[in-house]
Amino acid sequence: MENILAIMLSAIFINNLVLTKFLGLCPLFGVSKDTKSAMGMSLAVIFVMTLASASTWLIYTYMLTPLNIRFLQTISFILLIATLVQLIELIIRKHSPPLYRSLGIYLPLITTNCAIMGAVLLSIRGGYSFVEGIVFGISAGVGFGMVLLIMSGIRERLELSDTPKSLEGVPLAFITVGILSIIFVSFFGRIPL
Amino acid sequence: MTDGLIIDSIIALSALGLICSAVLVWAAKKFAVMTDPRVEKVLEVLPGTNCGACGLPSCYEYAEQAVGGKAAAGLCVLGGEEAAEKMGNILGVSIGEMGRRVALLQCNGGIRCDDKFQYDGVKSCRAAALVRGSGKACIYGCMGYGDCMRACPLGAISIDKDGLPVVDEQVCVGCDLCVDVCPKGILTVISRDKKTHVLCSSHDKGKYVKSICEVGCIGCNICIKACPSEAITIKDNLAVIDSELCTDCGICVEKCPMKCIKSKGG
Amino acid sequence: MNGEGLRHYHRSLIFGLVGAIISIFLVSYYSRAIMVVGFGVFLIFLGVLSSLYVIRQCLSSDELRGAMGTIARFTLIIMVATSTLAITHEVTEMHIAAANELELAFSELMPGATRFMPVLDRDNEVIYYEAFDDEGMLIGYAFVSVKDGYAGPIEVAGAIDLNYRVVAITIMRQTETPGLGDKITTPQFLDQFTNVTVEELHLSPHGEIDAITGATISSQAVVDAIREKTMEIEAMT
Amino acid sequence: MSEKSYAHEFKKGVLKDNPVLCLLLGLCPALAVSTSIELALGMGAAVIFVLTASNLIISLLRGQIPVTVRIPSFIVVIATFVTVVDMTMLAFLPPLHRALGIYLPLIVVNCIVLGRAEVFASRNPPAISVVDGLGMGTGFTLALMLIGGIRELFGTGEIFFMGHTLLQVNIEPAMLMILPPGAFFVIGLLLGLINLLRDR
Repeated sequence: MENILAIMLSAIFINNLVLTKFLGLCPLFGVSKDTKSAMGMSLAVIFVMTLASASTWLIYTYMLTPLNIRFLQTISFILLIATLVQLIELIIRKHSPPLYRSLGIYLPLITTNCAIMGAVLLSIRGGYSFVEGIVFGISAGVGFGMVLLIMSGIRERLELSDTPKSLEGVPLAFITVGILSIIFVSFFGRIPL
Repeated sequence: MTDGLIIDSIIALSALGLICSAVLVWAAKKFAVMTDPRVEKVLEVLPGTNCGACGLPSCYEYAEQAVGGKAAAGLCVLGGEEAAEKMGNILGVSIGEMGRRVALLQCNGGIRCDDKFQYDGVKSCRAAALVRGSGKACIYGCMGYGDCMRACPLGAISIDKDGLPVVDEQVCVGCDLCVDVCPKGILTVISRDKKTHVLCSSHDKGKYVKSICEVGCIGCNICIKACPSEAITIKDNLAVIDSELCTDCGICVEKCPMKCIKSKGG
Repeated sequence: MNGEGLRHYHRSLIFGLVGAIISIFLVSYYSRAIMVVGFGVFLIFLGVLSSLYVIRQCLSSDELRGAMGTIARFTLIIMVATSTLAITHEVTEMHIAAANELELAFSELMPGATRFMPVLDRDNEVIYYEAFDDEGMLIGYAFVSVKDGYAGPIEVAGAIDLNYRVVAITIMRQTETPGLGDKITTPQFLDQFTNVTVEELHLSPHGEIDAITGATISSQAVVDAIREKTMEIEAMT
Repeated sequence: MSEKSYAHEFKKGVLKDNPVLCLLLGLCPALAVSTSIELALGMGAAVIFVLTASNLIISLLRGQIPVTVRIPSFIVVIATFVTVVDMTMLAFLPPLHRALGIYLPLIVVNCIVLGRAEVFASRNPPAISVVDGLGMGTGFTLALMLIGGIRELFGTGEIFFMGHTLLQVNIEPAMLMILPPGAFFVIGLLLGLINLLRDR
């Protein structure tokens, strides 16, 4: 049990996917203009990451390892994730347009999202069991969502403050994320500052 | 050569590919949703990487908003000009030469409007509007802090020396992003072929307007009497030109004592 | 079937067959068993037809053509992709195997260690490995060291514990003269090194290790390889 | 497609819409791997190979790729080349492979590769697509090496390239530069600088 807790804590805080592993930056800067879209995005990421880590674990243990064709790991994982995302998007678009309005439009964004593939690879390389893999997926998604929400909150305030002309917009966002990652890395990790 | 390994890998992955494509084809058929055909066509042109650079979370969303007229055609960074051109043709809004719609500022005050108090809060229209305005005596007029300038994705708006936003008609595609941003609501998108406009939105009494602004509309009715096609009416102390009736003859422009009715060149 | 559907159907079928033949050729070049490969590919096409039958209900006939075309082409792209990958795997496998052979050797030297983490120098070359047991505790260091023996370089793999005593060593590669120099691979010679400290790592009479008669150069090479590496590790940790 | 000159395509990739610095795409590997010039070059070379090869194949196949499975088939092509690079690097350059770690397979989800495949390769003849891939790849590599150089110089006080020291600066090395926060600061300030130059 305590192993699960350790995984959860480390995935959300200590080696948070976005701040220490640089995964999922494109959507972070693309979508974090306002908190509403950031919320939609993080929910979608958590949902897909859990499904992805579960299905890739199954494929890895029951198809790749017995046939020991582990070198096909990258191609099969990304194929699975792309199909999964497209399938979920179609289902949500058909069955609940309101949910699709708020959540679904971010789903296609997730196929090219490094965070999903990164989390899956990390959990496979970490040698997690099925349950640990899913917990890692959820907590990595929550970690990503948390950073996204913090960022969107900050960026909304940044809009109002007057910033140097050339640093407007994304460069300033980078610097804020830099400060954020100092907090995360040094507060939880042990950064020899 | 462990040929067994090669066969296994081919069969395994082909099976996976088979299942994935079969599921997707089946799902595409089963969950088909009727959408505006133009959205599909626009989606064809867009890169489909949903990178979010246009500020919208996904290409599908951007295509929908562009077709619905809520988003400008040229916003796709990754697609560059070719995507913008093609989108323009599909949506009938052309980017390069004159589009059918362009933005217009209905205020000509700027430095010609006196200040009532000194405001040194955040230099943004949205923030100033929260307080009470930018210290200008006229509460309807433009504060000139350039929210519209920042909101315009194509950089068509710039603030001139009089502290008023100027719309560059060559660049503007009438996407009305600036209209949503302006807290005073004095930016409107009108069709390009209408020339004569009242550059004021103040509903104050004429006497007050005269005392605070050199170019405000004082509701003196001279233009109404002068207009041959009765296109002008006074609504709540402000002259309003009815674009259907107006023939751009320009008589009201000369007659207006305050010079706040302007006819655009070109 | 109407004209257009028919042509579409034929086009995707021909495209499918041509692609299948290419991948069979690619694969059979590497594996003699044509029959097995033929059977494998036939199996896949059977799969294509059966899954289409499942979709049959909700698709009208010409959509079926489209669907079959799509699935055939997609599976074909995957088949060609996998065959190229499988072949590159074969080509690169020999080199990769060399890397994990080392891993196996270390685990024999230090049965207690389950994980070996490489310590890299500035440009990512391995200096030595830190050995961890299954609880993740550091229990010693393992290394590979090469010294020139009598007839060529001798590659020695060794493991030392935390206070730099030799746990065990083994010879990975050597080209010493058979019957003479290659005696360094015999247990009699190798077992002398077990729990010998750095100071005693010399040929007798100065140290604990008795050289093999007539192969002093090879024995000296092995002893030097172990001693220098251990001192290097001692300096670094 | 008007016959664009190849030089124009190449220059566009490197300067006008340099993927990392202007289009802000492919940031994940750019920050993670740019701790030194050598590493940045390794990553850049891999990306150039994958980008050019997949652009070529995708533009060759652009007629045949079915619409419903468009993105998955692009991804399969890209993943094949990434795995080829992964395997060859593991076999012949193990230290570089060990240093790149999980960011090598992550080239598959790199926004540039899939982006260029979608926007360019699937709509243009092969020759132009290859040049575009090369241009984008070189742009990516140069940007990465620039960031890597800055981070290495400040992080360790010297630039160490292929075994010998190119530049020695006797400042007290700021460990922060090598760690993740440094990467964000360097890119942020670099983008600011570019905006400044572009406005001038």
